[in-house]
Amino acid sequence: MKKLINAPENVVKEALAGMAIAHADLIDVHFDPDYIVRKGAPHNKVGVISGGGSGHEPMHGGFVGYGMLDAACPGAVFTSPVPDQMLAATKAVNGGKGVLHIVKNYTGDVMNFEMAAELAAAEGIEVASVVTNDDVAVENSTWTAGRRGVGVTVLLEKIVGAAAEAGADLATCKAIAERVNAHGRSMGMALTPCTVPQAGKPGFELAEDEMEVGIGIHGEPGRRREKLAPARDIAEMLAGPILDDLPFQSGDAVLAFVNGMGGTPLIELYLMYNELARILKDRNITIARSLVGNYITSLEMAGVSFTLLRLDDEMIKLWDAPVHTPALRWGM
Amino acid sequence: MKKLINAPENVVKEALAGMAIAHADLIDVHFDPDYIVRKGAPHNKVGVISGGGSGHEPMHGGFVGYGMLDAACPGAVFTSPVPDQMLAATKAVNGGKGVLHIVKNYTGDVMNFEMAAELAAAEGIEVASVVTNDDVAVENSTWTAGRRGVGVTVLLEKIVGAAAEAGADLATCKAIAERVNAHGRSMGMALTPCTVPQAGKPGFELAEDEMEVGIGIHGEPGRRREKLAPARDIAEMLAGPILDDLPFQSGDAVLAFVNGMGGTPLIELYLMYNELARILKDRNITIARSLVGNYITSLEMAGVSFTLLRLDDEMIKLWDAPVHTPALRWGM
Amino acid sequence: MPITVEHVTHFLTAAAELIHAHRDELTSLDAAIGDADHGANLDRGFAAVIARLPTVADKDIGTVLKTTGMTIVSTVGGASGPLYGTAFVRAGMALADRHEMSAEDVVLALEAALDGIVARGKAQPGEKTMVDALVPALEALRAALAAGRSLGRAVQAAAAAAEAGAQATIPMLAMKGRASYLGERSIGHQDPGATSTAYLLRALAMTCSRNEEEA
Amino acid sequence: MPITVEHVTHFLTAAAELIHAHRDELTSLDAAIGDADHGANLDRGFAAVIARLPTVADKDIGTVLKTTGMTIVSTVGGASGPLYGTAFVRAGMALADRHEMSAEDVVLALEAALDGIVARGKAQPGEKTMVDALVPALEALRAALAAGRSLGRAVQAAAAAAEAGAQATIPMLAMKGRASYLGERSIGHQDPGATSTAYLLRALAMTCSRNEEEA
Ligand SMILES: Nc1ncnc2c1ncn2[C@@H]1O[C@H](COP(=O)(O)OP(=O)(O)O)[C@@H](O)[C@H]1O
Ligand SMILES: Nc1ncnc2c1ncn2[C@@H]1O[C@H](COP(=O)(O)OP(=O)(O)O)[C@@H](O)[C@H]1O
Ligand SMILES: [Mg+2]
Ligand SMILES: [Mg+2]
Ligand SMILES: [Mg+2]
Ligand SMILES: [Mg+2]
Repeated sequence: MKKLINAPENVVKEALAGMAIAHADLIDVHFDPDYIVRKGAPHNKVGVISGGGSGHEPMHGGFVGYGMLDAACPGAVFTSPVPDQMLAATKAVNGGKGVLHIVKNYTGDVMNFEMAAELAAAEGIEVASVVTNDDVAVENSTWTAGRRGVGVTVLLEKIVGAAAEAGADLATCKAIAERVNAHGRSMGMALTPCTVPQAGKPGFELAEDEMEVGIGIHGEPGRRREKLAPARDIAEMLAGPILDDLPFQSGDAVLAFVNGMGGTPLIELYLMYNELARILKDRNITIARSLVGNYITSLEMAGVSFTLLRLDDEMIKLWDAPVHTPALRWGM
Repeated sequence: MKKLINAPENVVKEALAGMAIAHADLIDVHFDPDYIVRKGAPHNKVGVISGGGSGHEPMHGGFVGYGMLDAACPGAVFTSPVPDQMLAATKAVNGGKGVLHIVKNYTGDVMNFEMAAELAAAEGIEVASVVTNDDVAVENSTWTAGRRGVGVTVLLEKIVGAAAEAGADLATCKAIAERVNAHGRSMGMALTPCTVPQAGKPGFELAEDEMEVGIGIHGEPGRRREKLAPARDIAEMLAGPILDDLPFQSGDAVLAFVNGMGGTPLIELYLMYNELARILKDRNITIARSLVGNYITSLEMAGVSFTLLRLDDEMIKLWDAPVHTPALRWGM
Repeated sequence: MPITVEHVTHFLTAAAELIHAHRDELTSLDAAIGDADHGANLDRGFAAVIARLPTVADKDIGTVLKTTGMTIVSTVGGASGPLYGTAFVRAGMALADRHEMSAEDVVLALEAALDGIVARGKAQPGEKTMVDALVPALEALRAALAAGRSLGRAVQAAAAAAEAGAQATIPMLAMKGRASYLGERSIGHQDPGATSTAYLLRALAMTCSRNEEEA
Repeated sequence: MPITVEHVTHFLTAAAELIHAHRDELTSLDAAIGDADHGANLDRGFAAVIARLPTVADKDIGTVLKTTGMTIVSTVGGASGPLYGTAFVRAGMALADRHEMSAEDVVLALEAALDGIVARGKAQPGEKTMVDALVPALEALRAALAAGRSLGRAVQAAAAAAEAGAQATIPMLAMKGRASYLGERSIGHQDPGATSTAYLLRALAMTCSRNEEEA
């Protein structure tokens, strides 16, 4: 295992300590329970919090700040946080207008957030939850744990964060969040595995000419293993199921999000974006907004995911609204 | 070789095509000769251009836009661009107030920029050049090609870009650029090698327990190979030579830049930042500004570099000034 | 000899040791069909439980078990944290204020634990989860006691059934938790949560058997 | 038989083929002490030269060489682009308007090429660069001609000297270019630029020899 770390069990805390110093103007980091909270919390607005396992940086801690999240709760690497964290974060950001929990659809995340929400409710805080589940790699999910929440989570946090900042109430925030989730779809693939520090070895092994298609964001194997293919074929493999699932239609305006899994350089992401743009053009779908970079990652995994979000005017307005966080910033 | 590409010889052009679509609001991409130019060029100010081999993304193309570069010239992967590119870019951004060339100190870059500057001068354009050479890994460089230009280049492009945007003349821009270069020092290390697409195999090989210390940004081996070490020891190995070289002194205020080599996830960069912050605190050096992320990379190489820049008030003001490029954005 | 708080403490200590010893195995199982954290998760949780035990050593069995559950909820995370946490909390609620417990109480506690896991996780038997170890364990326990076996023997039978149940998850298609995302590829691997449940039952069997040997 | 434009074209074609055939070798040499692009750089440049040749086929030798140099400058990049580009441009300037060239002209052209490389790159012999192949090549050429050898034989001697010069870079400590950043670690590897220079000389020797065989 080759990593820039000291001891595997201290990775999360030490990285949080670094974040706290690097972004002291934007965030405070609270330890035991661990959470990252926006400077000056609570604010006079709906509080928006998220959380999940660590190893997906910049998500979620990198999205805490003006116009996005009020707090983020980082668990151990790939392990959903515990209710104590979400409870403490919920209390810290509750400005009296209620708190929205943004949860990715994984059994652990859902259960831990649920327990926190119950505890917060017991303390008289109004909590609403939205669960993202945009990963089309998981088919026929009716009888299982359902689809995973992946790339859409990033877009949703920005959009609902802007709504909350603009004064939307809790019910409205929840409705917007659900609309974003309902109109977004994602799929990802990996060229290489990644290594959970405490596990010490990669989650799976791939030959030089193999890739995993339909992966999530936890270093797990994907839906299937395939021979390595050119970028344009990989782009088809990911975009096809996404487009067919919603389905996206000729004339749609979308936000096209090409996301790196952590170890893929920007030059490859822009190349993949070029392939995606070509596919969308062929289908007469307009790219109204785009995002290219490593935003929801699996440690050092090499790979890419596509997320498409069908936009409406309100979503565009909220996407364009000012945001100031460690990882996303514009308009201020 | 595992990469998200089609054919090795088309990587640069296809990535540029993707950038052009993704950032159509900020930049235009010109092909043959290849250069990325700020929308609406030329502007009524000193033109600031840079360039170098591809594979270092987001540098330089990701820094084209308001308050930073007016154009960037991308060569083949790790190959400095040709004079035709810099000549065309220089003409495209020349608003009549002259053009500053920001060149990293590599024989190829220096010679190709020199030839372009001669050609531009022959066409009556006033050109000034600054050569960055901040890499302290290269010692006793008097009789050799000198020190490499690395991390300071990013900071310099931001700072001098702000000065040009604010109306500074060519001589002033050059003087500021030289001051930044003179007060910045860097050093880097690699956990893994990287593969030039056209070469098809890694530049060097490293055992599971080895690292290269004192690398540049071209996938080349470093000054020495060492046993893998904990983050805190690696931080000392990099920060020590940097601090001693300028030398930085108790009471200095610095910009601390922790840069990933492309394949290192943010969680490790923040952890390394935490180590650097500790070292600086011990020496009574204040971190006035910081930057953490993958900004000047070597394809998918895993590793990190530190850059420290001793700040003065003018540099801080220029650093804080609004910037709007694909990779760096604030204040607007 | 009835089961006392000391026995419960002994059980939890044995459980922590077993989990710690099998940490890498649990993580490897989770790497195959999950995210490679199950061993580290439970090891962290049980270490926290052991650290907390002295603060409740003079309390009743219900309090010890509830504290165990709450500690697990607060330190494990992931799916197994709320599931095992709820299991222990429910078992503790079933034994509130009790300082001793009989064989029947052990059954009651395990039933409450299973109810808690199912209430939280909604898994049916056959969906490749910890439920597939706990359900046969409980059946074996009831059957052995009905057949007149001692508690020690009966819990040993339950532990054996849990282990068999864990192994029986190998050919199953996962329908719950993270492994379900793998679809068909989840087949052929043993479920990590069922495996850790089998270790917990083994720890319980060790405690109950020792109790009988001492008697 | 004097050297004509056709011979120069033949030389450039042979050079392009040799570089293409040894592309991976040049890249591997560059990977060891540089950035693994020398083979791809020159292959791209000479392919562009070959594509451009038809547009100057009816021109004088000076024009062909200058066009070659300018094409290399415009397509190669890196250190070798300006260096080889300047070499060819300077050689072309030395032979401006010439349609034929003698043995002495070949010496003149190579001297001009070397001057161009040194003017651009400021390398001294012994600093582990292409200069370490070109300098001995030129010395061997002059010596062979002075000893009364035919041009074909003399250029063959030059090519052999260039190859020996390239090999002699192995123990050298790099003082110029990217390899200098490696310090002591540059020792023990053959310089890629010196190696490509040896191939260019070999291509020239092939052309001059064939010319004599035809004569
Ligand atoms: N809905 C569920 N009901 C019962 N057990 C479950 C459920 N979902 C997951 N599990 C159990 O949890 C185990 C995984 O635990 P762990 O790895 O700690 O959490 P995570 O899956 O969040 O990483 C699985 O092996 C399975 O036995
Ligand atoms: N200053 C110089 N003078 C002469 N030759 C040089 C000089 N610098 C570099 N070279 C030659 O250039 C070669 C490298 O060329 P290439 O790999 O194409 O460019 P780069 O080093 O920019 O990647 C070296 O092997 C060396 O022979
Ligand atoms: Mg997990
Ligand atoms: Mg190069
Ligand atoms: Mg797990
Ligand atoms: Mg090279």
